[in-house]
Amino acid sequence: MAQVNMAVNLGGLRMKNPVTVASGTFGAGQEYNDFVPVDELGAVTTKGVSLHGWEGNASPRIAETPSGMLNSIGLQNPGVQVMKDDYLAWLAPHDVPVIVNVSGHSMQEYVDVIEALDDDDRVDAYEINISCPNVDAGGMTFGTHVPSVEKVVGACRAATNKPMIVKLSPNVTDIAEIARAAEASGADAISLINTLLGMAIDAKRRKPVLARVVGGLSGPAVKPVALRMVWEVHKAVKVPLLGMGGIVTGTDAVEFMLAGATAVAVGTANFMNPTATHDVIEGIRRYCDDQGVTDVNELIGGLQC
Amino acid sequence: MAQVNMAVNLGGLRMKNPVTVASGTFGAGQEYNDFVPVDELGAVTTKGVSLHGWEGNASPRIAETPSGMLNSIGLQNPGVQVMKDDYLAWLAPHDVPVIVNVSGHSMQEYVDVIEALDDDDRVDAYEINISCPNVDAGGMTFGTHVPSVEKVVGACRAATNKPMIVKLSPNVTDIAEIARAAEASGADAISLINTLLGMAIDAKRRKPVLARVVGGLSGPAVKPVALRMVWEVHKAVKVPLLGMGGIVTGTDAVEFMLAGATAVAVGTANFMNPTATHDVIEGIRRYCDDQGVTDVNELIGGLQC
Amino acid sequence: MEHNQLVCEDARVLANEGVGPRLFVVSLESPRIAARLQPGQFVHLQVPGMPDHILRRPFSVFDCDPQAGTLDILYQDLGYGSHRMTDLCAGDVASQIGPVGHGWQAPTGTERALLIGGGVGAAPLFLHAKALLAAGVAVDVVLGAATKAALATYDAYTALLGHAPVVATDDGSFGFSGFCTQPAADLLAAHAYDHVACCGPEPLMRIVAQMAADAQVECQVSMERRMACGVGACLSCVVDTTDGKRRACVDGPVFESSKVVW
Amino acid sequence: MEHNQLVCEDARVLANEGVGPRLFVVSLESPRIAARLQPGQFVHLQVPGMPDHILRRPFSVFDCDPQAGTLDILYQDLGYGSHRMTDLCAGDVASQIGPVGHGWQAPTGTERALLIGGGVGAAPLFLHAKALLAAGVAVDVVLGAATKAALATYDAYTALLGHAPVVATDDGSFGFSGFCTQPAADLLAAHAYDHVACCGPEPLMRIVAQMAADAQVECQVSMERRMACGVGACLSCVVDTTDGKRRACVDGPVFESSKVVW
Ligand SMILES: Cc1cc2nc3c(=O)[nH]c(=O)nc-3n(C[C@H](O)[C@H](O)[C@H](O)COP(=O)(O)OP(=O)(O)OC[C@H]3O[C@@H](n4cnc5c(N)ncnc54)[C@H](O)[C@@H]3O)c2cc1C
Ligand SMILES: Cc1cc2nc3c(=O)[nH]c(=O)nc-3n(C[C@H](O)[C@H](O)[C@H](O)COP(=O)(O)OP(=O)(O)OC[C@H]3O[C@@H](n4cnc5c(N)ncnc54)[C@H](O)[C@@H]3O)c2cc1C
Ligand SMILES: Cc1cc2nc3c(=O)[nH]c(=O)nc-3n(C[C@H](O)[C@H](O)[C@H](O)COP(=O)(O)O)c2cc1C
Ligand SMILES: Cc1cc2nc3c(=O)[nH]c(=O)nc-3n(C[C@H](O)[C@H](O)[C@H](O)COP(=O)(O)O)c2cc1C
Ligand code: FES
Ligand code: FES
Repeated sequence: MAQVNMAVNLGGLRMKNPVTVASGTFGAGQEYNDFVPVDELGAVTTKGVSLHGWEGNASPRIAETPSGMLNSIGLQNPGVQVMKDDYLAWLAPHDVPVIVNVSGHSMQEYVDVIEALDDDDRVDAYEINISCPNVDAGGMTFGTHVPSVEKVVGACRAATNKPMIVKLSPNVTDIAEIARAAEASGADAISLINTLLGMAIDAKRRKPVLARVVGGLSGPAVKPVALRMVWEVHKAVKVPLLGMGGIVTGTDAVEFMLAGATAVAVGTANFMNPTATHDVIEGIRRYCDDQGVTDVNELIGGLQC
Repeated sequence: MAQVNMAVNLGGLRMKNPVTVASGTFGAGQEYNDFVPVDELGAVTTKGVSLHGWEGNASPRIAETPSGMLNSIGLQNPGVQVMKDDYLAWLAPHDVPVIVNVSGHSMQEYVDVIEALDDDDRVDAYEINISCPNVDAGGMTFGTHVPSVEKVVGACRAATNKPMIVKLSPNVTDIAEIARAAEASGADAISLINTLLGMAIDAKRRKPVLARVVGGLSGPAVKPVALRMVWEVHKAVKVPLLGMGGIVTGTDAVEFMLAGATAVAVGTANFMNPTATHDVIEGIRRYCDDQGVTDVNELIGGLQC
Repeated sequence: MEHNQLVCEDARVLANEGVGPRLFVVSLESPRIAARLQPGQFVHLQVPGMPDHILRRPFSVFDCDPQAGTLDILYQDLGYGSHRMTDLCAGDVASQIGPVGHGWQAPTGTERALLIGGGVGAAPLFLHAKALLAAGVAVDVVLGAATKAALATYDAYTALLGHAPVVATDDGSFGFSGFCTQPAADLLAAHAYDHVACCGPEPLMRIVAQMAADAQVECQVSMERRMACGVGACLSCVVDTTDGKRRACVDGPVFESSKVVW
Repeated sequence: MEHNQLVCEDARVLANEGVGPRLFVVSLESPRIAARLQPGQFVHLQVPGMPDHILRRPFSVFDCDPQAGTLDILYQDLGYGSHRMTDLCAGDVASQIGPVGHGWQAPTGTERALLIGGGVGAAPLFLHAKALLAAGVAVDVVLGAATKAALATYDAYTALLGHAPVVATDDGSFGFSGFCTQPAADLLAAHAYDHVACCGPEPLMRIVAQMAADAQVECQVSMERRMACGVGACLSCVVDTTDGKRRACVDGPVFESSKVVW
């Protein structure tokens, strides 16, 4: 059995395998380290960080839905300084590239976050989150219209030479158009999908389940939508894609790669199974073995249709 | 135990209870009549009909996904004449209002279908489908941009005085904006959601599961998205709403009514359980009994938040 | 055609046993369906314990005892749902819709019939063979399988016919070595048939259909499609025919092979 | 704080029995978690057989035998998952993450402690009582329940304490008639406590916290929140505290009541 080459290059970010985590579902790796040593991952993606930190939304913040969940965390985070002092410090001795997920209430805040981090060698790449449905200002509003996508992405691009991944919202009419705007404005890679805007209601109490009323849908339920969007964006842009949305198994990950993803992120599945990332990596390897694939890069966009 | 008033008025269409079926999932009632006598329904909604009929897409046309399914039937239908000769003829002796779901490859075809049916007393209302993701021309392309929504809906409005329900696509950035356009152009009611565009891949064969590659996602998986959109549209327009997307139980239906729906449609659930419509009607009644609700209309938009 | 009344019934599992490599027979108590089932019809079964998989699965009925109110399904473990079915135990309950579809209908006056079953395709032909024999029709049966162990219906057919069916195995471990089209062709050449019925992989049915057409014998095939509703409402299961796209669930699953556009 | 090493372990069900109205105790063989569990910690359990429900459910450990490698959970059937749990049979397997969280920590030098459990909130206090007694601390226990039949832990506490706990029932069917805050207040007034621990509905904990604050006694409460990850990564379970929003799963579930912003 030949050794499979699992290494991929995501817009300048070298990953030893194609598997990272979906921002906000894995902390910065520390909480899951008992289950999956963070070094095993192709990269670790942090929870979204803003300049001085945010409180996030009121509780309840989650609801369970058929084969999925809603969350309205609201980008609670302690800000860039704690990111450096705690999370990056903990990550430093580990042999894993770090993608920092960047949030802002304003265009300037995205740039400020990048500037505050850019000379830190422990940061290997950024993921610009213009797609969070759970904050009132910024977040998704930036990611659903071409002009604002161009502005934010362009401004972030001017602030860094590190690999910059732009994370798109699925709550749009034409994802390919948004992706082309991100690419044209300097994205080195595109990640998708963030959560679908949804809602859950407690019929007995006649109230929304979430304190914030609406939240972001993730998990297996959204996989068909995510796969379709990865496929559409793959046909629309040249930059590599980081695919996510409902990935639970190695087979799910392979499907995203066949649809055009260079790398994949495991999110909600971590909650279902704390070794999900490990299992996905092993599952991809097994698929390659079984199918006689010697280089995982062969899978990227390999869908026959 | 007081008798619950279950009757609702959907934009001029009187229904004895708030439950109809989602177009395309129930034929015109005949196939399910062994399980649920069609007279039990608040209304029956037919499969989409075009002027001279369409062949639909190649097989496979469906795929199972987590708590959902994809379909790419492609509006296969035998045309208006067969609708009259067979389906409406079968429905005629039954005591149930008939909503005909109208499709077209062009704006003119929508109008032609309505004109061909409008003097037929067996047709009580139309549901204008500007949201089918499974046809190349027409369908969803009409429903995702305000100007084309205005045109199609306006033209259909000019062709009939019967209650006209406009069915919206969830594959848009701003559902409220589309709903307002439909209302302003003469819709008597708005139905939502049609299916979310999705995709399934067979990793082993490296091929899409559906012959048409992409298809429409329906079933419990989409319920959170559907509920959110009903709620958003409820806040945006004055016309009544027909809510659907993943309704399986009476409690699901109540959730849609609390979010703002005047009536609901049961779709994919019929495939899971052929008595689903009956069970949903009974479930709504039971909820009202338990909660001391004497008129089901009290539920509409009753969400507290 | 008479209206085929459907029921949705909670069937109780009586037994569920391995009968070959990845092959199982589940016996179900389902009196209302068993009472009215015609050869070639199927049930649309909700496999219990997999609520994240929302669709039912269609299975032909292999054997049926209307008096006892029981029916048997021969199934292959080849995917998520059929794999879950192997966990079914006596006493478990599974909802099924049935009897669904348009079954086998030998032309009136049929004197000799040839039945060809490939793999689990042998199952839906068994009740057809039973009915034909009961009507005094001479029946020849050809069964094809990958290997001897997979000939799960061999004993049942032997008992029914009073002699062994003709057999072909891909690996030559039993009977004719090779594809079962060869023995079928030999029989077609040797006897005058009024009716051919075939169920199995689509390539097999296509070849048999062609052979029957060449021999000018009436031929029917049972088509498989993914099914959502299973009752004719959703149009997910269509088969291309000379009459346009027809529903496998209620216009089929059995079609005149001459009408199928392969 | 030492790093609390987590494991994810397939626990085998040993027994699952009704112990009151909608109340059950499930006993699990889970040696790696049982070996390290501290009083007040919980497990994050994946209820088997409901794959359309993707989240685990958090349950406090009621009793635990590190030597035998077993633990007991007292649970209430009040929703989809807990209802499914009532179907668990000996031999079934359920994945659980544990031991999770920050448990009870009586102040050093504690001589007398008051433990107040409302409803199933009695469960997570049992191991705390055990440990305090073993350390020579005097322990008073107040249990509240809707009705006598719901006092599922009464016998266990009686055996542990060597005498009956103080009891209040809402319907007066046993012990004090009314809310358990009254006997708790009486005890607080009668004795000098170093430590109060309370688990139950949030209104109960809020009142107890206030009483303890008024009596100037250190007080801890165990907070419930909906949890996704159960390991501190997702921020779904936060509690408002004077230190900001803190995670119930790993910063709690036990918090100093003076730090909770009710
Ligand atoms: C009328 C009819 C009668 C049938 N009778 C039998 C029978 O007697 N015994 C038996 O073993 N099988 C029979 N089948 C096939 C059976 O329905 C499928 O094997 C079963 O649905 C697969 O379910 P799964 O969850 O195991 O597979 P999945 O995990 O859903 O899929 C596994 C594979 O099976 C294929 N498949 C899924 N559904 C169908 C389907 N409806 N038809 C054909 N292929 C499908 C998929 O394309 C995939 O390759 C019949 C099918 C039809 C339409
Ligand atoms: C640290 C901790 C320890 C717990 N210990 C116990 C215990 O020992 N015994 C026991 O019976 N219960 C305990 N619970 C509560 C238990 O987790 C919930 O009852 C359970 O998750 C409900 O699941 P369900 O599927 O039955 O309910 P669902 O159908 O999901 O919901 C039913 C109701 O339960 C509420 N609920 C759901 N999840 C939680 C949650 N995590 N916390 C609080 N309420 C919730 C919902 O708001 C809803 O009103 C504990 C909760 C936490 C956070
Ligand atoms: C609890 C939770 C928190 C999240 N936080 C963030 C975040 O901080 N930044 C971000 O870009 N995406 C965030 N997301 C979105 C995920 O990164 C991911 O895009 C989405 O969940 C789809 O993937 P999944 O289905 O595998 O979870 C969050 C998702 C969840 C469930
Ligand atoms: C098999 C199938 C066929 C459908 N055909 C139509 C159609 O002809 N016209 C239409 O407006 N919607 C059609 N739909 C969409 C449904 O009417 C409904 O909007 C959607 O399925 C969401 O509801 P559900 O989750 O309850 O199924 C179809 C859906 C399915 C699953
Ligand atoms: S399966 Fe629905 S029409 Fe055949
Ligand atoms: S449940 Fe995820 S942080 Fe507590």
